[in-house]
Amino acid sequence: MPAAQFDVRVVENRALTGGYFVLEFEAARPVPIAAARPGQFVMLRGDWGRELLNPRAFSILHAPDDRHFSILAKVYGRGTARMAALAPGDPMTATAPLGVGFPAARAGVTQLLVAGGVGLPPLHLQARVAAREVGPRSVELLYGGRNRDDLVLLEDFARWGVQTHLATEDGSVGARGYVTVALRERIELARARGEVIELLSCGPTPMLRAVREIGLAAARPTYLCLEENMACGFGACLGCAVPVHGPKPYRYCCSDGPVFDAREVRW
Amino acid sequence: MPAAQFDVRVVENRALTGGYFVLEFEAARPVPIAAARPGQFVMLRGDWGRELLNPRAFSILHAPDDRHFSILAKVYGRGTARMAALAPGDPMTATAPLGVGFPAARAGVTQLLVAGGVGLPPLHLQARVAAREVGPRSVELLYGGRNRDDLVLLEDFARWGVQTHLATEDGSVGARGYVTVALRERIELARARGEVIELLSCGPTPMLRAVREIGLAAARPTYLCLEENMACGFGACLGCAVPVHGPKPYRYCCSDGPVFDAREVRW
Amino acid sequence: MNMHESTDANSRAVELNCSFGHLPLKTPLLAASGCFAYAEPFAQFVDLRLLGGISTKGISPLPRHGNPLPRICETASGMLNSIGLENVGVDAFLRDKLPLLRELGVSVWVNFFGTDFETYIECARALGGADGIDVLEMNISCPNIKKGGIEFGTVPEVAHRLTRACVDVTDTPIVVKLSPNAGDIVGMAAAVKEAGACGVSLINTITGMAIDVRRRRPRIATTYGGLSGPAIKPIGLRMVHQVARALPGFPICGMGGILSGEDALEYLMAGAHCVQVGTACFAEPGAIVRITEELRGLMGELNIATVADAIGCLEALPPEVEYRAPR
Amino acid sequence: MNMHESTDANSRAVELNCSFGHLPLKTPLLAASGCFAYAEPFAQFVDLRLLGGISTKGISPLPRHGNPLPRICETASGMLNSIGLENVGVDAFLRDKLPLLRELGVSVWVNFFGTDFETYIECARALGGADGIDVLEMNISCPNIKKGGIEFGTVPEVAHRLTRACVDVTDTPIVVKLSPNAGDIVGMAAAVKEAGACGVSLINTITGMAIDVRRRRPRIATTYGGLSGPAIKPIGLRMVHQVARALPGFPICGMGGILSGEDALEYLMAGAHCVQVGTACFAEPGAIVRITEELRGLMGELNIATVADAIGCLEALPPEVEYRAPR
Ligand SMILES: Cc1cc2nc3c(=O)[nH]c(=O)nc-3n(C[C@H](O)[C@H](O)[C@H](O)COP(=O)(O)OP(=O)(O)OC[C@H]3O[C@@H](n4cnc5c(N)ncnc54)[C@H](O)[C@@H]3O)c2cc1C
Ligand SMILES: Cc1cc2nc3c(=O)[nH]c(=O)nc-3n(C[C@H](O)[C@H](O)[C@H](O)COP(=O)(O)OP(=O)(O)OC[C@H]3O[C@@H](n4cnc5c(N)ncnc54)[C@H](O)[C@@H]3O)c2cc1C
Ligand SMILES: Cc1cc2nc3c(=O)[nH]c(=O)nc-3n(C[C@H](O)[C@H](O)[C@H](O)COP(=O)(O)O)c2cc1C
Ligand SMILES: Cc1cc2nc3c(=O)[nH]c(=O)nc-3n(C[C@H](O)[C@H](O)[C@H](O)COP(=O)(O)O)c2cc1C
Ligand code: FES
Ligand code: FES
Repeated sequence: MPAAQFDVRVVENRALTGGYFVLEFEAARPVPIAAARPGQFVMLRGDWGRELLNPRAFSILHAPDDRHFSILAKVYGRGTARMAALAPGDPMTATAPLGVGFPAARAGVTQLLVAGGVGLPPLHLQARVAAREVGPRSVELLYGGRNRDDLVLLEDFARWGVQTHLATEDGSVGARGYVTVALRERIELARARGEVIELLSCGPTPMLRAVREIGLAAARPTYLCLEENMACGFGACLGCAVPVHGPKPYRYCCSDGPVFDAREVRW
Repeated sequence: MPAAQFDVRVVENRALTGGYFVLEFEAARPVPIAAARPGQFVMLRGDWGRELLNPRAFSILHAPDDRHFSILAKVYGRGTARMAALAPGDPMTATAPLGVGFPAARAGVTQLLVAGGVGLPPLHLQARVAAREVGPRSVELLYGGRNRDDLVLLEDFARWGVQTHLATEDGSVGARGYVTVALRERIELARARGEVIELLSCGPTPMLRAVREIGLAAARPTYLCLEENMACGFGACLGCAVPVHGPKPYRYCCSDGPVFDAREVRW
Repeated sequence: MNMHESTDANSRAVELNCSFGHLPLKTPLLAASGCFAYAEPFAQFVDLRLLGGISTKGISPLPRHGNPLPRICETASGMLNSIGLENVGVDAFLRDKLPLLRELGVSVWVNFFGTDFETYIECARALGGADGIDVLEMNISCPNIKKGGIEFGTVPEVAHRLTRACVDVTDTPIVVKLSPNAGDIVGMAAAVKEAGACGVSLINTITGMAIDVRRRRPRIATTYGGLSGPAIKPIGLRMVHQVARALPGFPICGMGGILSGEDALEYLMAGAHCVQVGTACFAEPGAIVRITEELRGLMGELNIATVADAIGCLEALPPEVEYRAPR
Repeated sequence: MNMHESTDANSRAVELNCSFGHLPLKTPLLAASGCFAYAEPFAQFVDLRLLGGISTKGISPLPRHGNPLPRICETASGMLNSIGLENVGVDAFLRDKLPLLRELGVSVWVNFFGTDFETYIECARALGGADGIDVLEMNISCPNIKKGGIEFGTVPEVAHRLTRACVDVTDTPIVVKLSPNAGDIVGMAAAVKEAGACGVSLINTITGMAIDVRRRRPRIATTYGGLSGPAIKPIGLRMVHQVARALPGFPICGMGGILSGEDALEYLMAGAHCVQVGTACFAEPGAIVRITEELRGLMGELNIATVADAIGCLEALPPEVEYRAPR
């Protein structure tokens, strides 16, 4: 599925708790985005003049049809700061859909979706699609944050009937501590039950490293959605190298990933 | 009167004909701007990030009190394009009042205010002050543009009782042709009447060059409000040199001017 | 005076056909090396036949895997990269990549480099023999390879010897891509011209650095990277102008920070015969096609009928009225 | 990880007192030469005693009138200037300008230059004798003076001789301001160190150019001007880091594109002992005071108690897990 570059306009900028916001966009023309897989992403750039040259990568949160999509973001630096201030009607340019997403949910396997921070969107989309196509029990969300405000869009999972395991560092909701504690417990449970599981994770790099080790130690299929600095998003700059084991020492976050098999990642 | 650097917010952005717009600002604190002389200017910079480093110079159109002032502008390049899009509440930073303005109107002298394009503001302010302090007949406006839409804020001059001579290149209002034709006629008339006159001019450089020659040829005091590229506006960068005759080959548009005696200017 | 609209009538009359020395170009706008890969990733976004030409990612005799990450970061109006000249190597290039390029009907510039004299020559020989390559663009300014590389790009005598050695092994015209890190860009250009280069490309990236103060680390794994983008345009323009003035008629391919038709025209006026667009292609894969249309429109507006009319047409500012100090 | 708030408690504990070689500084933030005139125009906007120091507009033995206009233009994240080293000359400086500076209680750096060996020496001697000058900052990188000037700033041996000659005629410490146009910045720094300079300032502006395509003219009357501002920060940082690594302990005053406390800290971490802020002062006359407070806040947040702790504290990135190619 080739990607396209196209103009979009903001339809809505919805503030959530914890500084998160959801941006909904409308494309100026139909684009092949509705079929985007969870983990695939869009490169977005605003009317930023010459100071900020490069577009920013955002996982596709949802693309209901070939003219609409949304993302979930949080202010990190200069680009996201400008995006947080966007209002309906404001223009951006987009390149999408890019990258290779997570393996699809399927009957007989429980996918444990381990999310942290702005890593939620691909797993949110994975849950949405899985609930619809395979059934809500094919996925479970394990979701960690610093506090209650960090955990957003939970109502969607409830609506889809997807089970959630929450963890906060301050204990304000769910288990106190890191989400990886919940993950270990869930893997134990699966082992005890003889359940077939896979790990799908997206979030801050320290969390992904931990998930990777847990997944490898438990010898369970583990997929990580990685973030690297990107200039292009479609394999042109070779900037987004990911160190891997394999025939070559690097593969590319944007075109070979962002989802990689944990065994492959050279961490 | 020392200048100050201060924060301002847009109170109103009023579109006029011909692409001109008036921006009204409110300062965050009282600043010594109400006493600004016509020709004095303000350096303005918006929230422009690192791409556009330098502030832009604008003549003070009006400063009713020590918290408020307005400017008249037109889109020229990147900075003014961003300013045209400003909305009430938007912040900028200002440095003002800067420079040396026009000589004040006084009884017994008729000041001919020769304006073109964005050169109107200092002469508009000169007329406002003169009408109030000396009487509306102490000044007359000679104002040229390409067409009717280029001539703005005429209603103010009417209100103050200041006589106006208009000229447009397409003849859509006033005399057809350049304002300098009207100027020559007015000087002739003054000569015939034995009237004491001075020329005060601000506008595009070709116009100023013509006004300078006319004024020098007629041996009438002639003051030109010049524009030069400015980085600072207060005598620090030495970027805004104006070639002059005199003890030194250059003086500074921002601190010695922007108003210069036409005899001094080395054109 | 800015922000003019282009007049359609005038721009239809504009002719973008041009030439770089003896080499014909459909337009003066090429894709810059390292910023267009081997063109494939762009095919989904634009009609590649609309380009004037494509300079490939730099090719070395053997495949290279590139540098550790992070490899790129953004700076004010620019970016740093330290890709490490990763490439598929000559053999894979000729086998897997060249065929697509050859079919496009645009000027194919194969950027290449070695790590020492022998590998440079080896590369020039291997590529020079291949069909469908219009120019060998010899990159002597690899800020990101460690071994000795610096001298090739900064010492005129060394550049001369290297160029001569490569020119000797192939009939394909060699354009030498110069480094802005050289203290004397004119000396470098003169040296490679003398050695038989058919032109020069300038500028490559400028060595730079950025620091993440929170982590107390460089933002690029190799500490230094190459700066590209609008930030360096004034430097690129200056170097093009210096070389154009010093070596009249010697073909120059200008680059550095081109984002618009106006930027491209600045380079032509400074004396470039054609230009390359690099960093702009990342944010906007269709950038070169847009820039081509902008250039056409702007030339029409300014009544510049052909690219040749634009090249080096810069005039000096009129002198000031003379100052006489008062006695 | 960006956009942190500073914690007030930490930043109160931060000590900005520092030193440049033997020279004490109240803060590491100085005003850059040519961007602060002789300080007077700034007195209306800020309390000048809050600065770490002030480097004056470059002084020559005789007054200079500067270049024709236009002298400045804006570029992406930068500006070009060709002021032409206009200044009041040594005599008027000592008589009219130095007294104000002396009273401020900040470090006074007098930037100076000549047009040949003799005038450099003459200038150093005349200024060196004066009371209230802490540093003579010798500008050997005048992109805007024609005569010979280039060699002083780009050939290490010439810079060595010039520095030695000036050091010999004064007891006031001489800091040599280097040009980024030099191909070998480390060689230049080593040469002037060897010649007795007590430190180096880097970087001066980079020669650049911009073209007004509508008028077909350069945007600067002298065609070329000096590029400053955030655009050049990556280059300034790289050069500071290179010199700091090559000449450990040798005092460096870093500059180029500093607009924020974070920018200043980048320079310190790269190895600068103090920094100068130039272009930023034009848009915001109070920039240095703001940057000082930002630096204090940021150091507090990062638990860097003193400037000395920040200097050169950059660490390399941890190595990657080793790759083993499959057999
Ligand atoms: C495949 C992918 C998917 C992503 N999905 C999301 C998402 O759904 N929601 C969200 O909020 N964020 C997401 N990110 C991270 C997001 O791209 C960065 O937070 C954003 O680029 C930061 O930009 P900035 O201008 O605010 O920060 P700045 O610090 O100004 O960014 C400067 C530069 O660094 C790069 N950069 C900085 N941080 C990152 C990062 N963490 N990852 C990649 N590049 C970075 C930017 O691309 C930019 O070029 C994703 C990143 C990747 C690679
Ligand atoms: C004393 C003075 C008073 C002025 N008063 C007014 C006014 O009342 N209304 C108005 O609309 N304009 C006025 N101008 C002109 C105004 O400053 C420029 O139009 C404006 O700077 C253009 O900025 P830009 O970003 O749109 O253009 P750009 O082309 O992006 O500007 C780039 C740079 O060039 C400089 N520059 C460009 N054009 C001019 C110019 N004509 N004069 C000076 N610097 C320029 C800018 O300062 C900036 O640094 C005045 C200029 C001066 C010097
Ligand atoms: C990511 C990246 C990779 C590059 N790789 C090469 C290369 O392999 N060979 C080369 O000669 N130049 C390379 N360059 C330099 C560009 O071709 C060009 O000279 C430079 O980026 C300036 O142009 P720009 O500002 O339009 O990007 C690379 C530049 C970038 C940004
Ligand atoms: C308008 C202007 C004038 C300058 N004049 C001098 C000078 O007289 N002597 C000097 O050594 N450097 C001079 N410089 C260079 C600055 O001191 C400084 O090295 C350079 O601008 C980089 O810093 P910045 O990016 O913070 O401006 C000048 C810079 C500018 C912008
Ligand atoms: S972001 Fe450019 S290759 Fe991946
Ligand atoms: S604008 Fe800086 S001195 Fe006039």
